[in-house]
Amino acid sequence: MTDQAPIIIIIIPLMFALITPLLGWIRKNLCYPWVLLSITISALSSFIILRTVLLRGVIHYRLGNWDPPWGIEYVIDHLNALMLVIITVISLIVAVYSKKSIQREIPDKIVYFYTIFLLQVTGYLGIVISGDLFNIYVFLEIASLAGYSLIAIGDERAPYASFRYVVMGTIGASFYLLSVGYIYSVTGSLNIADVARLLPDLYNSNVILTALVFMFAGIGIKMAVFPMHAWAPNAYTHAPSAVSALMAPLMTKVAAYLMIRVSFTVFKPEFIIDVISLNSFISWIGAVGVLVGSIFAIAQNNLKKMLSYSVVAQIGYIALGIGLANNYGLTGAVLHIVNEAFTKGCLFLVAGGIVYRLGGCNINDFKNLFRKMPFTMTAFTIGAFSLIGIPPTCGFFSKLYLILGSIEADQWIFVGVLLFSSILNVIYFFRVIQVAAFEKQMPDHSREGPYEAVVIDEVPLTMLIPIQVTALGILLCGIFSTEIISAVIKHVIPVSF
Amino acid sequence: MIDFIIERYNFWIYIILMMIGLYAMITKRNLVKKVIGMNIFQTAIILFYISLASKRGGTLPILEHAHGEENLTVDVSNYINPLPHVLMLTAIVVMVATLGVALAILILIYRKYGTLEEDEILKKMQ
Amino acid sequence: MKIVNLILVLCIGGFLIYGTLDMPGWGDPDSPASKHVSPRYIQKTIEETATPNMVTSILADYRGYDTMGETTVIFTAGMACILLLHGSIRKNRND
Amino acid sequence: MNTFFLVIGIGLCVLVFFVLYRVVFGPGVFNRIAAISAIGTKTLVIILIMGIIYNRIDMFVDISMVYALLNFIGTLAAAKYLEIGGEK
Amino acid sequence: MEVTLLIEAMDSSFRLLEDAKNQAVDIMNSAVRLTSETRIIEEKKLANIFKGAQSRRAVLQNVMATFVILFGFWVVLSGKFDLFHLTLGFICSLVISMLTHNLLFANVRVGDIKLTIIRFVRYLPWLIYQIFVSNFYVAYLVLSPKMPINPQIIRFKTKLESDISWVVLANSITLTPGTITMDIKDGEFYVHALAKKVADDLNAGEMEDRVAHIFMEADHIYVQDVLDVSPIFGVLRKGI
Amino acid sequence: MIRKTDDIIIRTVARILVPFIQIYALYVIMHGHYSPGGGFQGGVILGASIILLLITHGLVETTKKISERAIAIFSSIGVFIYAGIGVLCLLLYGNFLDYSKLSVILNVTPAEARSMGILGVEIGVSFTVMAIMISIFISISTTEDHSKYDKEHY
Amino acid sequence: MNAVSIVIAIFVVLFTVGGLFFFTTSTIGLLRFPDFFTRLHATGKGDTLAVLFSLIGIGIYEGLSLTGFKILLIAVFMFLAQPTATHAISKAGMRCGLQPWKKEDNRK
Amino acid sequence: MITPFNLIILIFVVICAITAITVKDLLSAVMILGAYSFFMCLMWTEMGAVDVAFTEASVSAGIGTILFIAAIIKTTRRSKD
Repeated sequence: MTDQAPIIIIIIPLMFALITPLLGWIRKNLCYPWVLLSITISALSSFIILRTVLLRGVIHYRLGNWDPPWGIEYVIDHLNALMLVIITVISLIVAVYSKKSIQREIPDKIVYFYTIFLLQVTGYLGIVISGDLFNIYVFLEIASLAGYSLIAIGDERAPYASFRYVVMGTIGASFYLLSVGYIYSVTGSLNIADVARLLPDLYNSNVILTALVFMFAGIGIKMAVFPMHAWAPNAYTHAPSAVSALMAPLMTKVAAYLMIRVSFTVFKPEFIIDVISLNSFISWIGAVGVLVGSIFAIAQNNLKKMLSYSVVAQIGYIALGIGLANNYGLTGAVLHIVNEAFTKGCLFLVAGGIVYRLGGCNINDFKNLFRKMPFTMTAFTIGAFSLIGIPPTCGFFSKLYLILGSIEADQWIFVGVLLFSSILNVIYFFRVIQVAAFEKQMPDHSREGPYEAVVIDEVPLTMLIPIQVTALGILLCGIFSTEIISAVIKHVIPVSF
Repeated sequence: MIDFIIERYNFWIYIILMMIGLYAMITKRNLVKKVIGMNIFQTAIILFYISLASKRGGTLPILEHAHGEENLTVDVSNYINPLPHVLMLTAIVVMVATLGVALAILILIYRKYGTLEEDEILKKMQ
Repeated sequence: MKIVNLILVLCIGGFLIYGTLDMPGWGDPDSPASKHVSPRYIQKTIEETATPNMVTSILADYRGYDTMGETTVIFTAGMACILLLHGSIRKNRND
Repeated sequence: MNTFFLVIGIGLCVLVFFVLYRVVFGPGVFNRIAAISAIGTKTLVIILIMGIIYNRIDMFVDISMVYALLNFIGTLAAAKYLEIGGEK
Repeated sequence: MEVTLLIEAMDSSFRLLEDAKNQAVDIMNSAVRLTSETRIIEEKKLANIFKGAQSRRAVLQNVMATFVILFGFWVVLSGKFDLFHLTLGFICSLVISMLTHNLLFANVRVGDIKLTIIRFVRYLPWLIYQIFVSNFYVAYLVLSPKMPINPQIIRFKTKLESDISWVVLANSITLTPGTITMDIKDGEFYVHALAKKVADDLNAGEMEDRVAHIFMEADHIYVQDVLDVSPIFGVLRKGI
Repeated sequence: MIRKTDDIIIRTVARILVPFIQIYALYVIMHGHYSPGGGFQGGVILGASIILLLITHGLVETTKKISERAIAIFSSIGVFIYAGIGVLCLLLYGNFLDYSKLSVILNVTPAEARSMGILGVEIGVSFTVMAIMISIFISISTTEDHSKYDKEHY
Repeated sequence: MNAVSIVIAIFVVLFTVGGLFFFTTSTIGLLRFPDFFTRLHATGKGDTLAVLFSLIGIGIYEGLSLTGFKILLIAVFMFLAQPTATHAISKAGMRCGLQPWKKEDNRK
Repeated sequence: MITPFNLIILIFVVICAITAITVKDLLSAVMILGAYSFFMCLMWTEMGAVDVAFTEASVSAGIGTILFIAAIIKTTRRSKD
C-alpha cells in the first residue's frame, strides 16, 4: 500500500470532505473527530512519503496509468515531501485547535466550515504534490475559493476584505493560467519535467520571458509579496482566528513553494540568473517588502493586523532568499518556509486564543496578560523570539543563512536590511510583551480596597495544546535545523549552485 | 508587417479584451462592475487558449467515422488540437464557481453596508 | 488614480503584445502546441479509450484527475455559497 | 453551396451589427433586452450555418438546441426582476 | 401473458373509478357555467374528489404518456439504435417521466385526446398562414417610408375557459405579427396592436373560435384534468 | 426571485418545456462520447431546468419534486462517484483513475472499460454540477431580507 | 447535378433567402419603430418566422435524416419559447408603466 | 476556423465588452454580458471548439445571467459608473 500513499494524501481529505455535510445532519459534533481522523491519515501517509523519499529518492506516481507528458503525474522530491509534512502537520494542529474557537465565533456554521476546511487542505496538498502545470492551477483555485469563503465569514469587515481578495486572487490565478498558456504555445507540453526539458532551446524568445514574468506576477499576488500585498493584511485580520491560523502560515508558503518550483525546476536557474537576471529584481522587491511590512506592523494596534503585516515582511525574507539564488540563500529561504509555517501558526493561534478570552485583539487591552495566560504568552514569546532571530529558535538559523547568502552574493545592503528588520521586529514584538508582562492594570481610583487577585484564565485545553505544540515545533526546528538541512534541503538546491 | 499583424489578429483582440477586463476590475468602483470585468478578463484568457488550438484546415476534434473500422489511420493535421479545449472547459467551470462565490460575498457586503459602491463602503467603514 | 490604473493596464497589454510577437502564428498547423503532445490524443483515442470525441476522452481519462479537481471546485463553490448565505433565518422563502 | 451559406451567414452577421446599435444605445433596459433576444435567434441560425460550412452539422445542432431551449430563461428572469423591482 | 394480466388488472381498477368520474364530469359541466369566482371553488372541490381517484390511475397514465413522448424525443435525439443506447434511453425517460409526470399533463382539460391532436394539427397550417400573411404586412409597414403605424391597446374578454386554450390563444396572438398579448387579467386579454387593420382582424374573433374548436370548448364538453389514454389500452387489448 | 408567477402563459410553457429540457440534458450527458457535451454541460442544463421551474413555479412547488436535502445529497454523491470509481481502480491493483482495470468487473476489453469509466465519471460530474447550480441559485435568492437599506424590491 | 438536386437547391435558396429577408425586416423594424412595444413587434415575432424559414432551408439542405428532424424540433421549441419571452418582457414593460407610443402624440 | 466570421465577431465582442463595463444600469450591463457570451460562443464554434462553445452556451444562457440577476435583486441596480 505504500505505493499508493501519494494518492491517499489527496483523496482522503477530499472524500471525507464530501461526507462531512451529510454527517452534519446526523450530529454536528461528529464533524470534529471526522476531520481530525482524515487529516491524521493524511499526515501519516505524508510521513511515509517523506521517509520513502529520503530512502529511495524521487517518487513518480502516474494517475490513470498514462505516461507523463500525456497524463498527469505526481512528482515528489525532497521539497515536495517536506512541504506535504508541514501542511498536514500545521493543518492537523489547527484542526485540533479549531473546536472551541469555531464554536465561539461562528456557532451556526460548524458543519460547512469543516467541509471547506478539509477542501482547503486538499487544495494545498494538491498544489504541492502535483507535477503538472495546469493541475496546479486547478488546485490553486480550490484552495483560493475555499479561502475566499472562509475569510468572508469573519467579523464585520470580513466580506469586503474577502472581496478584495477575490478580485486580486482572480487576477493572480488568471495571470498564472495565461503564462501556462504561453509556455504551452511554444513547448506544447504541460508536464513540468517535460517543459523543463524543452525550454532551454527557447530561452531567447519573447514568449518565455513574458510567461516567466506573468507567472511570477500571478504567484506573487497569491504570495502577497510587497507591491501586491494589499489584500493580505485585511483578509488575515478579519478572518476567524482558526482560518487566519490556517491560511497565514500555509497559503503564502504554498505560493512560495510554487515560486521556488517555477524558478528552479520549470525554468533553469541559468535562465533566471544569467539570461534575464530577474533574481536581483526579486530580491530587491523582497528587501523592500521586508522593510515596508515591518514598518507597517509597528504602526498597528491590532495584534492580528500586526501579525498580518509581519507575514508580508516574512514573505519578503523568502523572496529575498529565492532572489539571492545561491546555496546559502536558497537554504535560508526553504528553512524560513519551515520556520515561518510554525512561527506564524503559533502566533496566530495565540492571537486566536487571546480573541477567545478577551473578545478583541487590541494591544492596549493586553495588560496583565502574562499573569492571566502564562502558557499562552510563553508560546507567544517563543514565536516572537523566532521572528526576531534569537538563537535556539529556528528563526536564527534561517536568518543566518540568508545573511550568509547575501554576503556571498556581495549584496551588503541586504545584510543591512536583514539586521535592521530584526531590530524592527524587536520593536513591535517588544511592545506587545511589554504591555502584556510589565504594564500593570491601571489603579482604579474610584474603588476602594485592594485590587482583585489575578485569576489564571488560560485558554481551553484543546486550544492550549496546539499552541504549545507549535511552540515546541519552533524550538525543535531550531535545534535540529542542521539535520533538516542535511537530510532534506541539501537535495533541493539545484546542482549548478 | 501588415501580414504579421493580420496573421495574429486574434491575439491582439484577446489582449484588448483582457485590458478592458483588467481596467474594469481595477478602476470601477461598483462591485458588480468588478465582477463583470472579472468575467470578461477570464473569457479573454479562454479566447487566447482556443486561438492556440486552432489549426488551418482542421475540423472538429471529434472523429468522423466512429465505430467498426479497425486500424483506421487518423491524419493528425485534419483535426484541431483538442488539449486546449479540455483545459478551457476546466477554466470555464472555475469561472462559474468564482462567479458564484463572488456574488455571494457581494450580497454579504450589501447586507452589511447597504451599498455596492467602493468609496461609500470605505466611508462607512470609518 | 484612473490615469495611473490606465497606464498600468496599458503597460500590461504592451508587455503581452511584446510577448506575442514571436509566437507561432494563428492557426499554424506546425506549431509546437500541435506537434508535441496532442497527436497521440488524436491518433489513439479510439484505440485506447473507444471514444470518438477526443475532448471527452482527454477530459475524463487522460487528464481525468484535472476533471476531478474541477468537480471539486464546483463542490467547493456550492459549499461556500451555503456557508456564506445559509444559517441566517430564512424569512422570505417564497420570494 | 458553401459559398452561398457563407454569404447568408455574413449577411446575418451584418444584421447583428445593426441590432447591436440598439444594444449599445437603446434607451432603457427594455430595448436592450428585446435586442438581445433578437441577437439570440440570429446566433442560433449562424451556428447552424457554421455547421454546414464545417460539413459536420450534426455536431452543431446540439448547440443550437441549447439556445432554443435555454435562451428564454434569461429573458424570463429579467422580466421577472423588472416586474418585482419596477423601472428605476 | 403478463401484459394481458396487467392490462386487465388496470382495466378493472379503472372501472371502479368510473362512477367517480361520471359524477365529477357532471359537477364540472355545471361548474363551468357558473361565474368565475364560484368556478374556482368548485374546481377545488373537484380536485378534492379526484385526489383519491387520481392518485394511482392518473399518475400511471400520466407517467405512461410522458414516457412515450420522452422516449420518442430521445430516439430522435440519439440516433443510435443499439441495445445499450436504447436501454439508456429507456432508463432516462423512465426516470424523467416519473419525476415530471404532473408537469407535461397537469391541467390538460381535454375530452378526446385523439380528436384534439387532429384538430390542433389542422389548426397549425392556418396559423402558419396567418403568421406568413401578417409578417408580410409588418414587412410592408417597416419598409414603407412613411411607416403608417397606429399602435393601440385593445382589450377583450375571452369566452375560453381552460388554461391551455388561453395559452394557445395568447401565443397565437403573439406569434401573428402586429399583435402582442401583453397581459391576462381575469380572462381579459390586453393586446397591443400595431395598426388598426390587425386590431380589427383580432376583434373579429376568428382565432378565438378556432382555438375554442380545438379544445372543444365550443361544444361545452369538459372532462377531467387527466389525459384519457383508455382508448390506447383498448387498442392494445384488441391487438392481443 | 423564487416566487410563483401569476402569469398563466409563462407557467404553462415552462411546465411543458421542463421535461424536454431534462431529457435533452440526459441525452447530452450520455452522448458525450460521440457528440459535443458531457457531464458538466448536461449538469448545467439539468440545473437550468430546475431553475426554470423555480422562477416560474416557486420554491414550495419545486421542492416537492426535489427537496433541498436531496440536492445536498446529490452534490456530495457526484464527486463521491467520481472519486469512488478512482478508488475502485485502486482496489483492483491499478493506479488511481486507471479505468482499464475495470475490465475485470465489466468483462469487456480495456478500451471499452475506459469508455464505460468515462461514462460513469460523467454521470458523477453531472450530479454534482446540477445540485450545486441549484443550491447556489437557491442560496443567493432566498437569503434573509435585508431591505432596511432599500425597500424597492419588495 | 440531376434534376432533383437542382430542385432541392432552389428550395434551399428560396427558404434561406426568405429567412434572411424577414430577419432584415425585423432588424429594420427594430431600428425604425418609435417605442419599445412596437420594436418588440418587429423582433419578437418577425424573427420567429425568419428562424422557421431558415431552419426549413437548412433542413432541406440536410436532407431527410435525424439531423433534419432535430432542426425541425429546434423550430418547434422556438415557437414555444419565443412568444413566451416576448409576452413576458412586454408584460413587464406594461407593469412598469412604460407608456405606449401613440400616433396622436406625434401630431402635436 | 472561418476567417470572415472571425473578423466580424471579434468586432462584436469588443463592442459588447466595452458597453458592458460602461453602461450605468447594472441590469443592462448584465444582459449585455449575456450577449457577450453569445458572441464568445459563436466565436468558439467558428474556431471548431464545439465542446467549449457548448459549455459556454449552457453556462451563459442557463446559469450566468440568472445568477447575476438574482444577486442584483438582492442588492441594488443602481451604479455610479
